[in-house]
Amino acid sequence: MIMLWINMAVALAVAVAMALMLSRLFAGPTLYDRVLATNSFGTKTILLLLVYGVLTGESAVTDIALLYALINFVATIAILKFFRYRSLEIALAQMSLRRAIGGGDDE
Amino acid sequence: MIDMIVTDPTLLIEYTLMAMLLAVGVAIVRLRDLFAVVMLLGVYSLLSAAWFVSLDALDVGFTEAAVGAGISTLLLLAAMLLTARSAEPVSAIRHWSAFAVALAGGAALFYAIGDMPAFGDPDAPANAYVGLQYLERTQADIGVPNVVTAVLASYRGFDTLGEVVVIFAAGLGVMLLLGMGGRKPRKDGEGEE
Amino acid sequence: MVELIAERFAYGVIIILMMTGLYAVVASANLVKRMVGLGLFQTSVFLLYITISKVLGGAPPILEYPFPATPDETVYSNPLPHVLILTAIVVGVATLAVGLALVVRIREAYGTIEDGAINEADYALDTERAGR
Amino acid sequence: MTPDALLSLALNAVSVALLAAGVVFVLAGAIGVLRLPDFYTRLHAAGVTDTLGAELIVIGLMFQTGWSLATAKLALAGFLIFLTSPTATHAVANAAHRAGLKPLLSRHQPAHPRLRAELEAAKKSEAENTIEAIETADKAGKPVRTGKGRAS
Repeated sequence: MIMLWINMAVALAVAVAMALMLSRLFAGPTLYDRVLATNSFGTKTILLLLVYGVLTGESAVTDIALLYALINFVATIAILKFFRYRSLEIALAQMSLRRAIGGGDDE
Repeated sequence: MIDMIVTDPTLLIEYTLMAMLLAVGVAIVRLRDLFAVVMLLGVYSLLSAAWFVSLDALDVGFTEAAVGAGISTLLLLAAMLLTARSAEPVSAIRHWSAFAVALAGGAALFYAIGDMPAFGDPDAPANAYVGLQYLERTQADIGVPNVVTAVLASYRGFDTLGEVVVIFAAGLGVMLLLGMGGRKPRKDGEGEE
Repeated sequence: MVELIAERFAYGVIIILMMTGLYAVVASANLVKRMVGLGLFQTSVFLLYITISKVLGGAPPILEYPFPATPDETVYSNPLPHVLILTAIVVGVATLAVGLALVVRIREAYGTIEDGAINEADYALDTERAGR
Repeated sequence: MTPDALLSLALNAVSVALLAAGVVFVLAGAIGVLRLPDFYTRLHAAGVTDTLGAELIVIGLMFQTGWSLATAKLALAGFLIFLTSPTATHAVANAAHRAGLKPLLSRHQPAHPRLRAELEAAKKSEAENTIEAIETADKAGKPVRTGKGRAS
């Protein structure tokens, strides 16, 4: 019983850390702050689920945490891939240029 | 409420998740930087997936994490990059009329809350008949331990086929709108998921 | 009264979330943000269904395997809403993809995705046609 | 007290110690991400949370589950976090660096606005020359290398 409450305390502490990450996500002045906060938030969600799985003795929850770990990583890398260029304006300009070259036949 | 928490301490985690969901929802409405809005929708999906897990809906949490937090975030991000970076501020009259609409709808729904079954009530009409039958029969009929999978793929297999048709139609629609093949491929081509 | 509120607390939170989504749909002039509001509303409806299906002290609807010979007395949560929502999530992403494809086309045709500017462009086009 | 009960007590004690250490690291990292002044410093705080804090909590949980499938799953999750989190952090840092995000150069930022203003005024005169020199070098076409030189 006491281990259950200790695990609860750990889960709540992780939830507090999640809330702190959330406030960085709200405030984050640059785009990269937000990406960092989202990635870190995902890691903490995984931790919360792992603790929850041990807390309830439900080992299937751990599977979902595993899936989160993979999705979180892939999503972060994919987001960064969109912003690979030095700035978004260049990326957009390149895209519209490509559209102007390739999209000439749709008018 | 206190005795509910003592019988089921995991409710505490649910309450923290609810608080965070509310904060994220309000932030999505307030922010005008579309990148932040899209990231916050991903976080919202992740949080609701965690809530699904704590409400015993493991499969739903699984799908919501993969589809809601993964694919929709990427789709929205691609669309945002192809269109605009930030939203323009809304006029005061529009803000207040929308607020009035939300308030009226919310008031009507809150009025209806009294008729809802209590949270976690095993005798609620929604939990009494068909769901119980599925739980009792799955072992003999299908022999798959996961009841949700059994209902989705076997009892309700044709509905799932219909769902696949809907996804196919959506992919076709996206292709027709954005024009695959004849033009250069674009980032939004992931739309056929 | 207090008990009634306490037992239905989760529904109240979900209704507030839902109305946040509705506000985002009605108030946003930006079409991408409107789609985000739609997603918010959608996820809240999923939460409502799953909240109804929860049985207090219940287990996830995954039976013991290998199946026990005696009928097990475990209380499970209701699996039926889970199935419905599983379908709804996937269909929701499909509609989101179509909506976003429409938004991208609108941006290509009008050069903007703010609905006020789109209306003005339509109006200008109509008056031009009428004048010709 | 039987040996079994003693063993489980010892395992639980180790688990609690590891969990407590992990929670301290996670909370410290979260506060760091919230409070530190610029992106590159926040990266350090996030790194602490994602590796040390997460791993300590996962190992602490493994002590509670004993020898079972759940332990193997926890180990796999810990391994994945250990593998992916530093990679993701590196990717974010690399993207920010290549995008030309400048690290904060002043050594210390006082929290109080008046002190900060004084420090800014004092530093401005001496720092102006070097920053301008670097920015002209930036515009000359070698942004990545000068950025790296300044960060280290």
